[in-house]
Amino acid sequence: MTNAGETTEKETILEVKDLKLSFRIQKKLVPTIRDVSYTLRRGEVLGIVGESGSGKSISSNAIIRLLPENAVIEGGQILFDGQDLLKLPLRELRKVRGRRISEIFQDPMTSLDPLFTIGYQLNEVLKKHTNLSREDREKRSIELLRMVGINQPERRIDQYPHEFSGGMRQRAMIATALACDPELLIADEPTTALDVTIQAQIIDLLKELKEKFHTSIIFITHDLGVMADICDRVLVMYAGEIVESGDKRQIFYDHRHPYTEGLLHSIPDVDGDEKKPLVPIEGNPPEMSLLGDECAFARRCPYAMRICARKRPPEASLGDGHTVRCWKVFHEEQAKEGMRDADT
Amino acid sequence: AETEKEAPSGGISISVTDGSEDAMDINTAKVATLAGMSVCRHLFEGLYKLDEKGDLVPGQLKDEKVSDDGKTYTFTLRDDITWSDGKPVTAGDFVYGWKYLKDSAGDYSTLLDLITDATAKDDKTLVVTLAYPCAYFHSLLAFPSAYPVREDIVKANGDSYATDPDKAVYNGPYELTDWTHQQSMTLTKRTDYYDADKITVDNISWELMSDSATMANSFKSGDVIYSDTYPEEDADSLMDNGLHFEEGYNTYCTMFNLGDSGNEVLKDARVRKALSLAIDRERVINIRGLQDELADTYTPGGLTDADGTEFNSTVTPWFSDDHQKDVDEAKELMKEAGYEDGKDFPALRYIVNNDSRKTVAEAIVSDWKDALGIDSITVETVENFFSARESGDFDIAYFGWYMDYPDISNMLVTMTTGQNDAKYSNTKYDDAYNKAVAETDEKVRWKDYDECESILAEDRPITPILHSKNSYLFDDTNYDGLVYYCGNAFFGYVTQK
Amino acid sequence: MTMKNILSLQLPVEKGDYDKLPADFYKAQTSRTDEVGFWRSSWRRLRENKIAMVSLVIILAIIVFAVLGPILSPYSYDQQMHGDENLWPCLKHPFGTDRLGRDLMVRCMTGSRISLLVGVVSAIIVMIIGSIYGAISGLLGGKADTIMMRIVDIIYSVPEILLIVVIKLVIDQPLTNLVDNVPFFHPLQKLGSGLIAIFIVYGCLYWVGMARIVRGQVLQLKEMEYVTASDALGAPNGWLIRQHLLPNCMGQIIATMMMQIPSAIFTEAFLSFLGIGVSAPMASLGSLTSEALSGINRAPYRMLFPAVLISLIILAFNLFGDGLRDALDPKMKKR
Amino acid sequence: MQTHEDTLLEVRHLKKYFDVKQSFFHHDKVRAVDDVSFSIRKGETLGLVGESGCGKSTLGRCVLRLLEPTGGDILFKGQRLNEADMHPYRQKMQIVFQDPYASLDPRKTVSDLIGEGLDLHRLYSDREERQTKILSLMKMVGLSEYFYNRYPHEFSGGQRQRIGIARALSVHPEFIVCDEPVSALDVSIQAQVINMLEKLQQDEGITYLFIAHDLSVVRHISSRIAVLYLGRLVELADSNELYKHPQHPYTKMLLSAIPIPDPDKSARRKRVVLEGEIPSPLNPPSGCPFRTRCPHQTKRCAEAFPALKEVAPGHFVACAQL
Amino acid sequence: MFEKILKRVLLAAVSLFAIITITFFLMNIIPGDPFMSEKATEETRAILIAKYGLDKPLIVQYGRYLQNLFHGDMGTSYVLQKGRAISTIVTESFAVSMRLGLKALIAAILIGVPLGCIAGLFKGKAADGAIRVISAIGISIPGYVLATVLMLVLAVNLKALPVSYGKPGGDVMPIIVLAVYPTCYLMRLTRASILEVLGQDYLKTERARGMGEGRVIFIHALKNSLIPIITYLGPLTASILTGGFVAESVFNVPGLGRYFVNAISARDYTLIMGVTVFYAALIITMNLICDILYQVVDPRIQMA
Ligand SMILES: Nc1ncnc2c1ncn2[C@@H]1O[C@H](COP(=O)(O)OP(=O)(O)OP(=O)(O)O)[C@@H](O)[C@H]1O
Ligand SMILES: Nc1ncnc2c1ncn2[C@@H]1O[C@H](COP(=O)(O)OP(=O)(O)OP(=O)(O)O)[C@@H](O)[C@H]1O
Ligand SMILES: [Mg+2]
Ligand SMILES: [Mg+2]
Repeated sequence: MTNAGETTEKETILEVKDLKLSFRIQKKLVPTIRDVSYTLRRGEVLGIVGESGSGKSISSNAIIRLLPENAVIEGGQILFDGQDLLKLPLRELRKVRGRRISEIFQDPMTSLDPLFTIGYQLNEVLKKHTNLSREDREKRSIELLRMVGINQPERRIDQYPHEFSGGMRQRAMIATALACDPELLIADEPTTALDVTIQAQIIDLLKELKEKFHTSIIFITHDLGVMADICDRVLVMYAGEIVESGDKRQIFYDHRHPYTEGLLHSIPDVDGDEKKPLVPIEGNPPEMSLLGDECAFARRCPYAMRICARKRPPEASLGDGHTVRCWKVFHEEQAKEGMRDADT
Repeated sequence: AETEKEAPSGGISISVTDGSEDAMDINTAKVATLAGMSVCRHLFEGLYKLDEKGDLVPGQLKDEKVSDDGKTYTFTLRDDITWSDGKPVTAGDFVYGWKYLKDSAGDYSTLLDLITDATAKDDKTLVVTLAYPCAYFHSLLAFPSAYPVREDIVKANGDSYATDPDKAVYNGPYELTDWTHQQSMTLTKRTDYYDADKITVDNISWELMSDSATMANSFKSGDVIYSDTYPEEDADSLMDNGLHFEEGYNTYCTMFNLGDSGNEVLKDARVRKALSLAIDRERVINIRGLQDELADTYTPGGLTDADGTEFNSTVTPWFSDDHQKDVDEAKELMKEAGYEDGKDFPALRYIVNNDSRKTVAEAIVSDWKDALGIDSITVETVENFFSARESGDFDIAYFGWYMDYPDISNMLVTMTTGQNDAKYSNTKYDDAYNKAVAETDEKVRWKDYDECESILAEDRPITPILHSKNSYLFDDTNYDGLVYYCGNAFFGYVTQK
Repeated sequence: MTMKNILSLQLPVEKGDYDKLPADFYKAQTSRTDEVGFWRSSWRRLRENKIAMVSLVIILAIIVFAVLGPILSPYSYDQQMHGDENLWPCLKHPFGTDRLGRDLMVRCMTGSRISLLVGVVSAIIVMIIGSIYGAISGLLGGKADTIMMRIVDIIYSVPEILLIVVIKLVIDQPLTNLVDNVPFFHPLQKLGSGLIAIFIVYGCLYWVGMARIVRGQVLQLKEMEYVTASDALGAPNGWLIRQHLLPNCMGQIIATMMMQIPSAIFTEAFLSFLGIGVSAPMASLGSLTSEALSGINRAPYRMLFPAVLISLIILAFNLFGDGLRDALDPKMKKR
Repeated sequence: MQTHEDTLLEVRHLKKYFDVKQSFFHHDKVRAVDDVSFSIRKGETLGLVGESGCGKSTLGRCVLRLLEPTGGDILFKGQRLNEADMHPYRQKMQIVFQDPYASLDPRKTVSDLIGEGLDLHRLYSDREERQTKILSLMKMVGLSEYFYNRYPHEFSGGQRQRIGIARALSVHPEFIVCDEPVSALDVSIQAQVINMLEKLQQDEGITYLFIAHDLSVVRHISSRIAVLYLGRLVELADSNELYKHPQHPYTKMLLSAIPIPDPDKSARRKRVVLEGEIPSPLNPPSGCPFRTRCPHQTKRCAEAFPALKEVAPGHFVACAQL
Repeated sequence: MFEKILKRVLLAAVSLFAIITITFFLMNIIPGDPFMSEKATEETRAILIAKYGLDKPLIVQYGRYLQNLFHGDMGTSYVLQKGRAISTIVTESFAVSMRLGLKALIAAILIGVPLGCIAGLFKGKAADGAIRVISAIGISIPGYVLATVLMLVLAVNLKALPVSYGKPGGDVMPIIVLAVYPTCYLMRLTRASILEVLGQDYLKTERARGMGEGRVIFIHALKNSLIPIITYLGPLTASILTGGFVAESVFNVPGLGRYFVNAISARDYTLIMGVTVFYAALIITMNLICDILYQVVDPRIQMA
């Protein structure tokens, strides 16, 4: 970011530049991640929100190149500690995966191999990435389980995932992800499958980690409530692109993109005494393969203008790390600056 | 004299294959297959046996006296005959053996029914009384069913008598030393056999195989020097490579069901005759390619009548020499019967029990189609052939008869009432047959037999197709001395060339 | 990373660009290119599967060979040409002739006809019995299910050869009577009771595999909310099976059926090897090969053609079945 | 609990135990719903919340008798429902499901899906009438008639959910159990469906039993809310009352765990984060099922399940501490 | 666990009983009896039938059979090995079949499963294509064709191997004939189930942890796809251990497989029963073993 803020003293750990990714579907390439760029600093929690299918998972899985077979990276860079992960040989990348960058997946029920004990799976990671002796690995495993709040880890270590409840499994997942003290943790909807009370526990756990180890976290969710709780910065994604990004307060209180606005209006308010009617975003997300050079949100946007249907808006900065991709904002800002209207 | 069993020396060892496990039965009272009998002829010996030329000669017998009426025989046994456990063979063993034969209810349990009384005068003397004088009695005595049996061994083993080497004792030139069921039997020469000097083969490894191709392949690859079976179609190529043919004493027929369950159409003698005449037997023989003889009569050749002339040449043949003439007659008959050009001929089922017979049946069915225009007959290989035929679950069936001993009665008895699956019953025929069997005057008897043939030729419950040869593979380039007798093989005299 | 400030962006803006987009602007375009219907999309997936399509072409070719061949051939399958016995493949008889002087090519054609018939009819019988039994067992659940599945287990555990031979023999006689005496069945006479018995044996035996598969599917499907929804609308069990359960197992059922065809052909060939099967002079590929076995040394070509045809049919059906299973698999379908 | 005159549905001491085979000789019972009583007034929406596995769906299905209850009664307009004769009630009571993918038969067209109820209850005289009825239902839930012959897989989650609702509406029900109808939807779509449900209620006067685990949604749509914990009803009150003055410790915990989409409020809020997970319904704790996680538990809690007490008008709580 | 096994054994006994009953009565419905032949006469048959009690009402015979069976007596063979005890025949020939079968089974597993994995791993690549084609061909050649061709080529023409079993090297061809189909089937099955598992989240997790592809496939994916393989191997083991009719008759192996067919043709009642009882017991045992294996492999599976 060009704008110097109070965050500059923090070191950048990850920089994603103009990531473009397509899927090969019936011999056609369907652009799915379109010019995604962002940076992440050490110890920061970056939230990614957006509708299902907007590319949250794909764009973050691309960091460790854990992509479906038919995915084609068409451009961009992913600089992790200055190193372009997209160019790294797979063998080297495997040393990064699990050790320096870990990932937790959405569904704790299916993300652990059901046929191996929790202990085995922890041990497997430690064996791969550390030189610890067998006893030390066992000790470390127990310690990790205890750290994520699992009672009686000595006993639990020999149990199979199905003997754990959902929340415990998710915590076990986190334990394996943290086994090698990663610098970056990608949490892909880690609480979506869980109950609110358990969700709260997991979020507290992640917050604690961030405080203790200065781990950077990419936190993917479509729950704005969770986002408000844990994130420092937020990216709002729609149809494979970042439509708005900024720090948490900018997004919640000073959002500019109509999609962000729609999102916030769609959520029922728990605390409000008066029942406010919900304002849904009408329509459905677009079919990626049918998108041309247009604003992806134009079809659902209450403020859509002619230009939106003609040209895809560029991403632009509003200052203070707040970026947005919208013609309306562009139009408003330029009008505010007293510049002449484009058509006069 | 020497009871000690030393390793036989000087002789050769051979491997042969002759039948599968299910054909093997070394219980002489029950054995019913040619292969089983062959083994028995090695392990046991009766009053008569086969010599190296294949002739019947006294075996366990030292001396034989026949009464003038030819009905009483007094046999004196040899002194030097023993069982493989060292005990001497006694006249009692024969008496028991024959009794045991009856009790066992094997296929041949009635073979010796002409013996009305058999007594052991002493250990070595056996007196036998027959119901009527019998010209072929010696050949019966050489038959495995007539061999002696040791009562104590039978009693000791019960049902499992003769099912394993140690569950029987042997009085023949060989004893059974190993029987790996389903795989092989090992026959070892007995040094205490009285005629051991003549026996040139020390060990016979009898491979038990069931698949004809496997057997032929084993023969070709030299694994065995003898095989009684081979895929029919290989006959051509084997002809100069060890295939031998011998007189078979049999008739290969097609049988019509005249019983209640049979189709009405076959009860019309004209139809039967037409079907019979339309068969191009020559072609069938060519297709088989097994040197069969054309069958113009039910009885096979090789049986001579009182004058010593071939019986077959005296009876009127069932067919003419000119097949086309027969066909024309057949067409005429069908027209009479109301099935001109096969019109409205009902669907019939022709059952057989193996692929080879199926081929013949198909050729026949095709003749019927070509000659008589009948296309509603199907051929089926049925797994439960004998029971299907017996229970009348057929319209047309394969029927073949292999004579057990060379006497024409053995052939003609099969068409008497109650004896045949065709459910053929003609009192005229029965009378003629019964008269013939009881007849003492040879000339008259043969006339009666002739009468039987004529009646059959008129009624045609069956139609003879061919007389097949017995055939086997024997490695005669390297070996010599095989004794082959009515489908039985004896290997004891085999020598290496 | 540098990102242009919004104010510094210079963009070509045309006249009227900032006007509101008319409400019906996208209306005309709402049509989606999505394929319509389950079957059509399955067919598309199948078409993309090269192996399956090649197999399909082979199957069709063999069907044409089997159905049209005998009509076009100058010979009939049971015509014995005197003097043409045991010919090697030549111009007149491309597949050669057999011992009886019959043209092997036309016999292979009718043989394929029979083998295909055996395969298809058996598969249909298996499908009908198996899927209904399986669906009922799965839907009822509980004790009924336990008992029904134990029956299946027992049928499964009896050696199949034993059952085939036993059943065939047991039904052979009544069947022959039926075929002979009831005019309706007269056309079947040519096939012989053996072949019909095989169909029945198939019906009696091989449905168990199908029943298990269908039951497994139904157990899953009946927990699906759309079944509950139908239940909530007051649908009786028969309706559920007809309208929801069976149609949704169809993919599996058809794929399993496709696999059943080669296995039926295989079994028929094996039975022919044992000497129980189709009635002569009709021949199946199985009986042609097993007959050829005895002449393998003299006339290997008699084995070659039917054996290759059997293998080809089985291969094609297997591969096609594979492809079909993939194409019909709901899991392959994107939501 | 008093019964109002306008009570549409009353549930009395409903129990549903599932037999779970542990072994040949030993059966266990999952007490999915245990002695639950409540009533629903005509035209209102009763929200039902609780954590996963606490028996919400089971309760919903028992009410419709899609599952045979182990004990208790269900009265619809004062009539006791019994299994033998549910057919007429199948028309009056309907259900909408959570999973917009699993709840529509993928082999049926939209018209057949919506028309199934019409077919089963013979609600039309000819095919034309059937079609007009289906089309009007589609219109009612906001589906273009253009979709009449389409298959469900061509639709997005929100549209599918509308089809599901149209199917439920096809038989003109007076009462609909909504089993988490919006949980699987994206927020932007979720709002569309909620708005539609509310509109239908206003227009047609339909009564809902609205099951959800998202408390903000439940609060938005319901007039009263019941809180279920391990098959037991622990609290029942007007929705505002419940949110303002939660009495049961579990309700309090649940409320405090709701994520608030507002960073400032979220930061200000004090959380009652409790340790521990929901115990297994296979062997639930004795007495009050919540006591294992409850910060205020005493000896009394282990003795028996506390009876439901009315702590304020229309506000019922089952806690021994009150 | 023990309790469950006990329950299964009880259930198995019930099934076995049912199978015995069904077979017994079915077998007796078949027309014919063991003593049919071209030469046999009515009288001799009647004697034998009476001797073995086959003239008694079926239900009496059945009762007697069960009673004897309970005492471990399966009777003696009527036809195929007249007079020998069924138990001896079955154990003798099973020993032979089992030796061959085990070798064939091991070969099938050692070749089929790894190749299936490789095919799954290289889905769509040349290796996959080659393996698929080979396996498809393998399962579409009828056994007797394969046996005959092998025999002609290897034994008769090349004389590389002996024609029949019992000679050194005589077991090679029967093993090949026995093993080809299961090997190819296993390849396909393994490939299919590996592919099924390949999209699972936990494999993604493994990769995200930096695990190599080999470990992901051969440890995690393979273990997770073992269930269908075990399901197939259960009955397969039972049938392959009891020998194949084709391999055994063509190569003259003195095994159990031939009896399935031969005993029926010969109406050798006691042998039919003996073979069936043995086979059914083996299958039931294999199923039990499979059920136990399921749990060894997958801790989630509860034994019913
Ligand atoms: N293997 C694939 N082939 C084709 N398209 C794919 C594939 N995987 C994902 N996509 C598409 O990529 C887009 C982004 O998917 P992604 O999983 O990143 O979404 P998401 O934002 O994580 O959604 P969710 O909230 O449902 O997890 C979607 O439109 C999806 O359809
Ligand atoms: N058919 C069944 N057999 C046995 N137990 C069952 C059955 N159905 C449900 N249960 C159990 O009953 C309990 C309640 O299940 P139910 O589906 O009603 O919960 P829920 O509150 O709807 O959960 P969710 O929020 O996950 O949908 C659970 O413990 C569940 O495991
Ligand atoms: Mg995702
Ligand atoms: Mg639920």
